[in-house]
Amino acid sequence: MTELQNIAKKLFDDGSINLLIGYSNNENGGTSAIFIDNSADIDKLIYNENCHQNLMVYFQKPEVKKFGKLAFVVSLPGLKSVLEIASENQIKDGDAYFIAIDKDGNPSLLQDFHQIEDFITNNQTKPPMGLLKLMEKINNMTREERWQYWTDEFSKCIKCYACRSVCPLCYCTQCITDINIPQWISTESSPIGNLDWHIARAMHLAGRCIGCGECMKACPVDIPLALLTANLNKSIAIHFGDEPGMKADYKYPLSHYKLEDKENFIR
Amino acid sequence: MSEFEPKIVAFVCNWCTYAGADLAGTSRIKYAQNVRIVRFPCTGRIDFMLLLKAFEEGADGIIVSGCHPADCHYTSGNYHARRRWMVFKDLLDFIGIDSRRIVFSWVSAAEGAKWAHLVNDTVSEIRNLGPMKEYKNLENVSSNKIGELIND
Amino acid sequence: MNSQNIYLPYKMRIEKITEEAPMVKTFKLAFVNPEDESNFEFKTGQFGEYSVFGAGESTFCIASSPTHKGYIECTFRKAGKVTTALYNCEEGDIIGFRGPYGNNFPLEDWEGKSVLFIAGGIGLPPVRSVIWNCLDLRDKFKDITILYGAKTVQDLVYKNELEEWAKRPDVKLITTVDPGGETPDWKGEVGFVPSILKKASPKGENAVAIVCGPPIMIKLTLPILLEIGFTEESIFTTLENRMKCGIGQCGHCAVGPYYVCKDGPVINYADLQLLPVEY
Amino acid sequence: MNNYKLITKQNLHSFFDALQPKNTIIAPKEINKKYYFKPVDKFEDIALDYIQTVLSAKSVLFPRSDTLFNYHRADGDYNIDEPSPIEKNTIVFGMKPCDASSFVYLSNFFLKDYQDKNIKERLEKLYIISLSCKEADNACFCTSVGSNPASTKGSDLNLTLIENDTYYVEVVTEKGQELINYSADLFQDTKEIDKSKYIANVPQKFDVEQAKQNIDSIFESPLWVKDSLACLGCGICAYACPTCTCFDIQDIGSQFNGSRVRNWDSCAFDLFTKHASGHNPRPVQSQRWRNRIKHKFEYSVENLGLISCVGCGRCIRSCPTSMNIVKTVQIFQGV
Repeated sequence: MTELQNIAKKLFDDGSINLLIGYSNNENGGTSAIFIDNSADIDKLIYNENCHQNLMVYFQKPEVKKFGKLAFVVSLPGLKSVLEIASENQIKDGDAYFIAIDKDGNPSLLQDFHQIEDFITNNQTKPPMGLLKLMEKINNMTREERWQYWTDEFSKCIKCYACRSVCPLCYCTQCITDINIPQWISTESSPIGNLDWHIARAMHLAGRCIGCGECMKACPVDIPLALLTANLNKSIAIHFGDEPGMKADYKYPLSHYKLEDKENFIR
Repeated sequence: MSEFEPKIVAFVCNWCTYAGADLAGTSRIKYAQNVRIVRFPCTGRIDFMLLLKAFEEGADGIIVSGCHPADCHYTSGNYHARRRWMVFKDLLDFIGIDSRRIVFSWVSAAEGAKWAHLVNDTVSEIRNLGPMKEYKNLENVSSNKIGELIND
Repeated sequence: MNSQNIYLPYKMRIEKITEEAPMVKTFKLAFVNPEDESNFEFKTGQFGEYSVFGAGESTFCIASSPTHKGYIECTFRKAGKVTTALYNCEEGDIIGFRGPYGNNFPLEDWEGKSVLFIAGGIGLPPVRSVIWNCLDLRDKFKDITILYGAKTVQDLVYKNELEEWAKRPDVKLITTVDPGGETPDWKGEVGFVPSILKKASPKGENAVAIVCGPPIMIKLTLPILLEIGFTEESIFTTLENRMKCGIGQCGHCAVGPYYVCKDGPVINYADLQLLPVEY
Repeated sequence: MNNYKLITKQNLHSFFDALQPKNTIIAPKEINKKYYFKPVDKFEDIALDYIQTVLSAKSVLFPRSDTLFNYHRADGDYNIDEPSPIEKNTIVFGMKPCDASSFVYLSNFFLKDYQDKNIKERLEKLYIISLSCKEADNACFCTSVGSNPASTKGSDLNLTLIENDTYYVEVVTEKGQELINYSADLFQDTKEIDKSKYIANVPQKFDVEQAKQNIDSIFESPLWVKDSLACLGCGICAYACPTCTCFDIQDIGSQFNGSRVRNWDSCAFDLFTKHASGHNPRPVQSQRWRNRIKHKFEYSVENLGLISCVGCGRCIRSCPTSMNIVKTVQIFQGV
């Protein structure tokens, strides 16, 4: 039995949890989420570098919530989303258990937000180089080139909303695209409808996105969606010095203000 | 061909800029007639989606204006708006929409002349930028031509 | 042969608007093109797709009777995007209509029987089409009883027609409002539809019942109908689900293999029990 | 009307060049190591050795957004005009046999009771050249749903790569013959050959008859919930699926002018069944997953006599949470 499985087994044996959400190997040679509701299935629980899905997305799923007390296997991005969700008052300290996987792949059980905060500080990783390079490339383009780049990318969008579904922070019970009085975002997949959707999604995640990159991985047509939120987070860091997913008492930068905020762009 | 006349939509707050624009009117200050004013309770209410809709509906430029800092009727709406615009402007830049097409300003109820200047300046700037062709080139209604049926 | 575009609507002019209850309006619609009118036929229980150009389509039943020619009526409550746009229409406006779709109430099978109509709230419009159809063929049926309930007196729709039916000697009309919904001069019953039904207990032998209303009303009414002698085959209702195409293709209204738009909306209780509970 | 021919890879290029000027050719194209159907005008752009495209070719019949008609307001009345029909024929070049067989389902579905005009017109002008599979992956399961990697069902022409860079061509329909006639001398007559040694081996993962029966009999079961816990309710599976036909009808535009448009929709969305009153007949994801599976293997059989799954495996490959229709069927097989 692996260390991870031991921790999980202990949680079941104590009766601390009713459902554990972790990773297992799937039929197609990849890994996927596994929902374990009794200790008999624990031997299927694994963790390796292929386990990328941000499992915190299940925290808000009604059918998962029904099980009762939950435990999640989470790596760094997952833990950041825990703190971000916590800062938005969607999860309270002690609502769930987190089996954190550190950068060397070792599991440890974290129970309160302080432990998670410390863990994140000690396990910081750099964002993937590919993403940074692409961001730099786009920022170095002329405005016309950038527009061309993004309209080309957005034109591929088929509006399957997988980017929204896999995001642990897209938990609104009614998304702006689902509102039709007025129809903010056109339902068809058209250049304007797609542009509206991606701008709205990015803005609604500005200063909240913890950068797990799941939206980009889920996108069937490979739109580099994470760039939009990453770039927004960059400007938020520059303007306000805030970074989401680091503290449970984080204040959403767009819901408060400072008197001395920059206003040189305002006439 | 006639000269390009920019269409400007102004999103203004009820308490300061709208009153300021009103003052410009009652003071008989002449300013460019390209602007359509939409009145909001507060700049804090002006959602970015509204700005996008204005572009979609054919605006070439947008003015967003409200109370000066510390003057907000609701104490802090303009401070919140200021932050949101800062971030939204950066996003537009990143996507390649010319953020010069959106002009942010504080115009108080006493600043009729400032309002007139703001509109005139904006109109001449947008006139120089030309029509918002980026949005106009995005054909909204899908076409049934085969070949375009495949999303590409 | 040139195939027709099945999504092209008939253009209809709003002839008359009646405000039935808060947020509820009835439109009387006439065909703009005379040839559309002469080609148009429908049966009671069928529905159509009503559309406001720019807002989209919405589904409701044809609330008038096929015996009343030259126009159709629809009654709707302002709820979503399209019904809000419809609600804001004025007399003389042009709207779209396509239909009729779906099956119908098997009126021929009911000849010689008594007919009991039970409706709750905005469930009366589909039933009203059948009521008028039966009243226009009054000789073919035995007793006709109408039991209609709404939350408050204000919420009762077709108030003029309720008065008209009340006056007719060949119709027994019972109206009821929920406790607390009555006004000082309310002369009808006070209570929920199922309990009023139990009190009235019309005979179930050689009779059919048509039930339409909110799901909870239907759920509680059905056992009472069975109790007073109706068989499962003699209880009819009309289903409602989100619909888009009306012709069994878009998939929204599917309840298992059954498409409410194509195989329904009229269904008897015996068949209803065979379907998964997804309506 | 099967007859059999051979064509070399070089001649296939010439054949493409003969077809290209007069037709719109849609073919798989590689973009960032994934494959998509795109309009192509050069033979070199076509990917001939791919396993599966991300999205199916159903959009040549049933596009993501399809204009039903346009309206314009004039003098208080509305003028309605229909989009002009396509002029050129469309050839889908090199789709896999599983995709080709999906067109049998699609044409049955859309032309059954009410004939859909847009789809009928496109179908009349559609030619399908399919390409037998040399390779398959874990997600492929065509053999489990009554097809195989060299099936000619739904195709007009089927190509199978045999020895020496030569393709074995089966002319399946009159339409296929029409295509051959563009440049008949490029082809060489031959006898029927056994394709089985030239095609991918796709192991059978379940018995479809058994699956139909099992899925048919189980509606209420905790397994539906357990099996669908990972499902997050996005629309990829339905959008990637070659046989998913659900759609939504919306008006795009203002009250003065615009279009009524048909968009893809997915039964996985919460909004799919939600009434304006707020009542939702399928309020939770497991019910939506159940509906998808039962529709594929039970409901469409009842309505059309065909299962609506061709075993292309796209839903499995593209699902962000690795939901697996094969696994679900297998679970119910074991009940």
